Amino acid sequence: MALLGLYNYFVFAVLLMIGLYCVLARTNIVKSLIGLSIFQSAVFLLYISMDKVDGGTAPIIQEGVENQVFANPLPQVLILTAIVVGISTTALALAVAVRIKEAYGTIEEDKIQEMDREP
Amino acid sequence: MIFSEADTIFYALMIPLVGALAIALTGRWPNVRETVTLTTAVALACVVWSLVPTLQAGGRPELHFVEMLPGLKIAFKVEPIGMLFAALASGLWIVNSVYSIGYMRGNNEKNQTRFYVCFAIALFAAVGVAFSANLLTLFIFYEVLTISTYPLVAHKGDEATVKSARVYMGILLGTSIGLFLPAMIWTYSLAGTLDFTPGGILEGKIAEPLVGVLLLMFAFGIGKAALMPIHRWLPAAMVAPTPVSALLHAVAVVKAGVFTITKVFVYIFGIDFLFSQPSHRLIIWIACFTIVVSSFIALRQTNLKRLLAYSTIGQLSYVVLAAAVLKPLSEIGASMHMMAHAFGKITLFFAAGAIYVASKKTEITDMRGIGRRMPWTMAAFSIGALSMIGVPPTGGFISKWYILGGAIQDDNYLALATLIVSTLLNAAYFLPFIFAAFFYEEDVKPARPHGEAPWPMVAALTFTALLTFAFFIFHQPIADLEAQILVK
Amino acid sequence: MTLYDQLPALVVAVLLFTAPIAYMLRLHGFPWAAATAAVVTSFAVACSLAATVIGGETIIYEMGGWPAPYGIVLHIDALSALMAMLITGASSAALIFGYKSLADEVGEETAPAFFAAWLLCTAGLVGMVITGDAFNIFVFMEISSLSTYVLVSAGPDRRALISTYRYIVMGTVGATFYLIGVGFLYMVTGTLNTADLAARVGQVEDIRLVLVAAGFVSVGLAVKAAVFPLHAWMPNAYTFAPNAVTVFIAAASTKVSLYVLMRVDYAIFQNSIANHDIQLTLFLVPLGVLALFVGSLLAIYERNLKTLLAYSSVAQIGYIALGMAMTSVAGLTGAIVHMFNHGLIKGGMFMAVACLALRYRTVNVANLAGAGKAMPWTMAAFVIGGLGLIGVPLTPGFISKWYLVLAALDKGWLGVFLIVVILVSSLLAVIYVWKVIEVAYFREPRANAVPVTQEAPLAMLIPTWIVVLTGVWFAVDSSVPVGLASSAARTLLGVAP
Amino acid sequence: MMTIVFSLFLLTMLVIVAVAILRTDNLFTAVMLSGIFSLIMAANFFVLDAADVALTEAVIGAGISTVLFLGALALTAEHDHSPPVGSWVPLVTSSALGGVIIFATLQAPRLGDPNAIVHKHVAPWYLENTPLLIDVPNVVTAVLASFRGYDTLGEVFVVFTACIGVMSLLGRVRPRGELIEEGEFDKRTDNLRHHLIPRVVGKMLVPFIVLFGLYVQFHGDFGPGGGFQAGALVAAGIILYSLVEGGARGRELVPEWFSGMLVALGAFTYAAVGVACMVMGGRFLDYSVLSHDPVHGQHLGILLIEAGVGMTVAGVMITIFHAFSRRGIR
Repeated sequence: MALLGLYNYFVFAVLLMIGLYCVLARTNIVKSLIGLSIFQSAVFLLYISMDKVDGGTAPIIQEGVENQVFANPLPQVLILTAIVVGISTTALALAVAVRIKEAYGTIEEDKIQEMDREP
Repeated sequence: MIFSEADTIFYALMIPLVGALAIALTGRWPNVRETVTLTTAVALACVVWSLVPTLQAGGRPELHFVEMLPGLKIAFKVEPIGMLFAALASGLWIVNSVYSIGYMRGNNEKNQTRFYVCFAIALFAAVGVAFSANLLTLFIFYEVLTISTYPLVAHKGDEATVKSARVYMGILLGTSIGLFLPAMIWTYSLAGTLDFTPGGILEGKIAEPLVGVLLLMFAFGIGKAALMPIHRWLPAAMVAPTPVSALLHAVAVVKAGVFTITKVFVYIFGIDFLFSQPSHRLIIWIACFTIVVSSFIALRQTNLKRLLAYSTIGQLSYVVLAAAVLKPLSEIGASMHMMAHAFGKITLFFAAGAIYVASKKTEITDMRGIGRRMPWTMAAFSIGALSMIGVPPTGGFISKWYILGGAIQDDNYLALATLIVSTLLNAAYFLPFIFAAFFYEEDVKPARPHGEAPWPMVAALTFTALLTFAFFIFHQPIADLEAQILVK
Repeated sequence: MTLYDQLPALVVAVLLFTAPIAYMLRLHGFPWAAATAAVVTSFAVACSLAATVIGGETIIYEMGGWPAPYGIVLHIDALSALMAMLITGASSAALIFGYKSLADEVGEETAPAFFAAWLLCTAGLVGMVITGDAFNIFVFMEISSLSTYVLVSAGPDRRALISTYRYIVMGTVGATFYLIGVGFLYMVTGTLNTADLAARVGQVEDIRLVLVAAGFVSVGLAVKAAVFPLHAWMPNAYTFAPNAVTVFIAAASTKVSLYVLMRVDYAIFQNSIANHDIQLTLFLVPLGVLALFVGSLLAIYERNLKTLLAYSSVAQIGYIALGMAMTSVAGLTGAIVHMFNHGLIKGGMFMAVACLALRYRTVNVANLAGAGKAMPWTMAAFVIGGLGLIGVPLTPGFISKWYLVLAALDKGWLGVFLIVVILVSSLLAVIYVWKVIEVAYFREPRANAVPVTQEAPLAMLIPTWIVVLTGVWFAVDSSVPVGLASSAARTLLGVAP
Repeated sequence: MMTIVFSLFLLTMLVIVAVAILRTDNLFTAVMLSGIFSLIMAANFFVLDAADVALTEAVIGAGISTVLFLGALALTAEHDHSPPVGSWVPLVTSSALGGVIIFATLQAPRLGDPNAIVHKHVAPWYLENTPLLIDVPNVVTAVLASFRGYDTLGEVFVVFTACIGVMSLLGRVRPRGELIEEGEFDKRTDNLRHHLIPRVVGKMLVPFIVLFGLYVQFHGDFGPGGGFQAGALVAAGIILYSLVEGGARGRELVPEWFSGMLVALGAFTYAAVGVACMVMGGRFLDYSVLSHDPVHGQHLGILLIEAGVGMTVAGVMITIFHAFSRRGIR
């Protein structure tokens, strides 16, 4: 039963592994970027699984409701910022991928490496 | 005095710099540029020589500049050995300028402006080294000297000169950053200061085995003193035009190395403290080894300038040996030998240059009978050679006399034996050449029939030859000046 | 609240405030002017901040008026002031210098976006340096990284794109590692303020999480700082970015991550993890030594001048890592002073390279032959920079080498080994600097090479020489950088100033 | 107890989808799966009582990011041709990473454990003081906008940088070859003009999405919502309209220059509010000086910066989408 409480962190670790593996192993640029976004969203899971309190609800204080246990607002604020950072990096990376496709005609890193090595 | 001593030091440093700038600006008009060089040389000599009376009276003029690191200033303080070196360098710069004008015009070398600018900066560095009050200032000017002489060594610019200039730069920069810098910082961390103080700053601050290590780091770190394993840069520097070899590699650059070693022994370690440490014998062995081996190599040399280079390596180690014997007489002998060797070696290099300009010959073997064609040059050459050997009428005899005296005071038989053997070897590689030059028929015809070299060169080398005699006669005031370093 | 108390916020606010303006107003030449004005004002503010903290005090500025652990707080001490000065100074010098070379490389069309990105990059770096909140460092790290990606991708050559892509991937992985580290720290202490973290990390009993957090933060920042094994992105990014951009990022951006690594390791972990300094030494010394040798060797065999200088930067970062690894006041002072000096030296050298590139249209060392005669002033600036890399006196490099060797002296046998490493790598630096000098001064230009007779434009030469001469000035009178660095080192190590 | 069961199920689903993404070669399916991944992640956040984050993750992760990936796919390749057997290095590094984390988190506090340090130190202060100092029901918005307003300022400028980056990379001028004319591109991509049902339903939905976006914008203080979510929702609405009606009509609805200006204006408002606080004597971003009563000042400040954030995020998402969709290839 004790280990169940840590299940979130194990999933966080597994997602990180999958994300990093996808970034490092796959040579296709778009595929790596998807892996990168998985890698980043795993971190969101780490932060948000910290804020859960047993019997707590979303931290919105209604009048009249006394001694209500709330979840911890701080990780949520941090993750709101991190999500938008994630999407910004992905958008920029995709724009670079499009330009690479136009410049090199392919988005496979190993082919690009060969094309650069010739001159 | 017209202006205080501190200002004199400042002017002594500023004159070569301003001269270098003026030379750079007047590059396009050779005659104007030559006059600027000469006036700078003369001005520098006057300013430097004006300090001699205050020194003899026991004064130590000082000039403090900016504080570079906490507790370490760029500061200047003139003391006897520094005075001697600066006077030597600035005095001979005049003669050398006259000579190089003749040489450059005679050989019509290209980019002469760069040559004179770098020369002026090299002299600025030499004066800086001479007058520095602490090891840090000395290290700064030591590096400026290395870097400013690089373009001079690589003057021709063809593949061979660039390769040997690379050797020159590699060894000098390598040893100074690789060994001299850590030794200096180690001394600073031990003694808390780097100022040259009579009696040394390392008294009792360093245990026995480490003294040897620090001593060796200094000895081999100061690459310009050309102790045996670190000597290859000197023959490599012979690719430079002869005026460069004459002044820099006979007087300014090499003397800076030996001068630094003497100052480190006298003012950093302190004569008595170092004498009590057994590891100072290491330096004596290294010096003796260098003297003997370089003389043997010189025997086999056929190229005249390389022969003079190896003879310089030997003579430098004389000074190091004298400094390492750590007896009062040998300390004075060290300074005296610096002067004697300077006059003698500059004459020899001037003669070699004159022979090259006149007959385009560089190898000794095809210089038989050249005495008949160039009597003045060969006469000066013989006087220089005699001074190297140490025959009485020339200055060499005086300095060897002091060094022998020091060695006897310390009854250091190794030093005595080396001095005697090397004197014989010197004679062995100089006299046959002089004899052949005067009394043998000319077997190798020169490119075109030639008489003496252009007159400014002949005038310069006869003047320096006379200087060796003058040193023999008027050596006493210099000896008294140097004796001041012994009194605590 | 006089203007004087508002300075800490102003140094970033000015930059952030002008970025959208520079993007919106698309008049000819306006973006560059707005960017330069903003960066120069920010530099002035940074200098006045440095003046107040040189004595050793620290300025605390509560953002939004909320007290320390609850709101975000700006924490400016000698180290952050020195870094802020370096960043804004390098940025203004690069901008003023880069007017002509940027006009040459960045078209009129993308100028507003480019200069807005430049402002944001400076703001991001300065924001990272002065903030006192761990998560805030991540946010500003993202701002600076994203804008650096934009600046690097603006390079004319198509390889700029692929190097930007690799830079994005490694940069994001590094930033996410840092985020994971901060997450674990938050999980264990419950706070994000660096000062509060430092106080509370000591009382944590399950030490495992703190160790792993330190590991993640250090590795993440090492990637961003291009410390040796994780530096793969840097040489290409420096080479293919526009020249003025390389001047800026070479002088400032990697140093900021080293600054954060230093602050995190010393302020937070030093007194909380048991033998932290031994772990730090074991982590940084091998990396530093490898960085020195591999960096210098790669630089020796490199044909492209900008990549050569990039590999030399990898080596110089190795010096800073060694300085940090010594965990002594002198060692840290040496590391901080070298961060400042290396910024000056590399900034000047890359400016000279930009001048060469403008005239020779190429930065391949082989066809720069004869540059010594064609462009004497530029090559002279490059040579002085090169001497700085070697550590010849009268150049900034000498001062940092002095402190590093002095610090290594009282480290026993490890110290002797470090001294040997430092000095041998300076000799390697002699080789690759002399390789360029020999080509430039002693080799005749090839027949088919484009004949260059014109010196670089004055507008580019003057800033180059200003940077070089400031370097020489700080080499001769090093009281300002060394004063700031030693008081910073003492505050970091908690030794009484 | 129920949360543990729900999160167990959702988390395992998450891992399965991630593995599926990793293994598939067709990039189109990978993008779709990543959309599903984000949706499950949003559901997970909701189970963990993070309503705001769930909404953001759903809109941005599932909505915008999938659209961007599809836009990029249209301009690059369909298939991932990376060699199947990669070297062992990635495997070793990622498993080492995973091992280190699992090793460390064994000591981490259990899920939902009330006396974890995280709930003891800074968080309770926020929960107690928000009603007193800022008097806004949604504590997350209060912390986001005011207590840690400087973070969110940085955040807005990150988004602004992304927009600048995309504009400078995919700016108006395409270096090689001219942009194919508007009409031709739309004809070729056959923008659902002939699919009546999705067009009619889509056009009906757009106004409600935008309305809901505005509701979320202004309701942010009282319930889950705020600038980010609102901006993304409005952008999603506009993007839906462009998908349904074709890029040209979408650009007529929200022209390029307008969305560009929106971005710069939003970022500028945020920074201007901060500077205004300084001018009026407070610290940077200290809203209490904005009006006579500190609490009103906070309300005004939060309202303004949320508007700024909303404008920026909406502008950025629309600009980036247009940049991708307009970059037609021959």
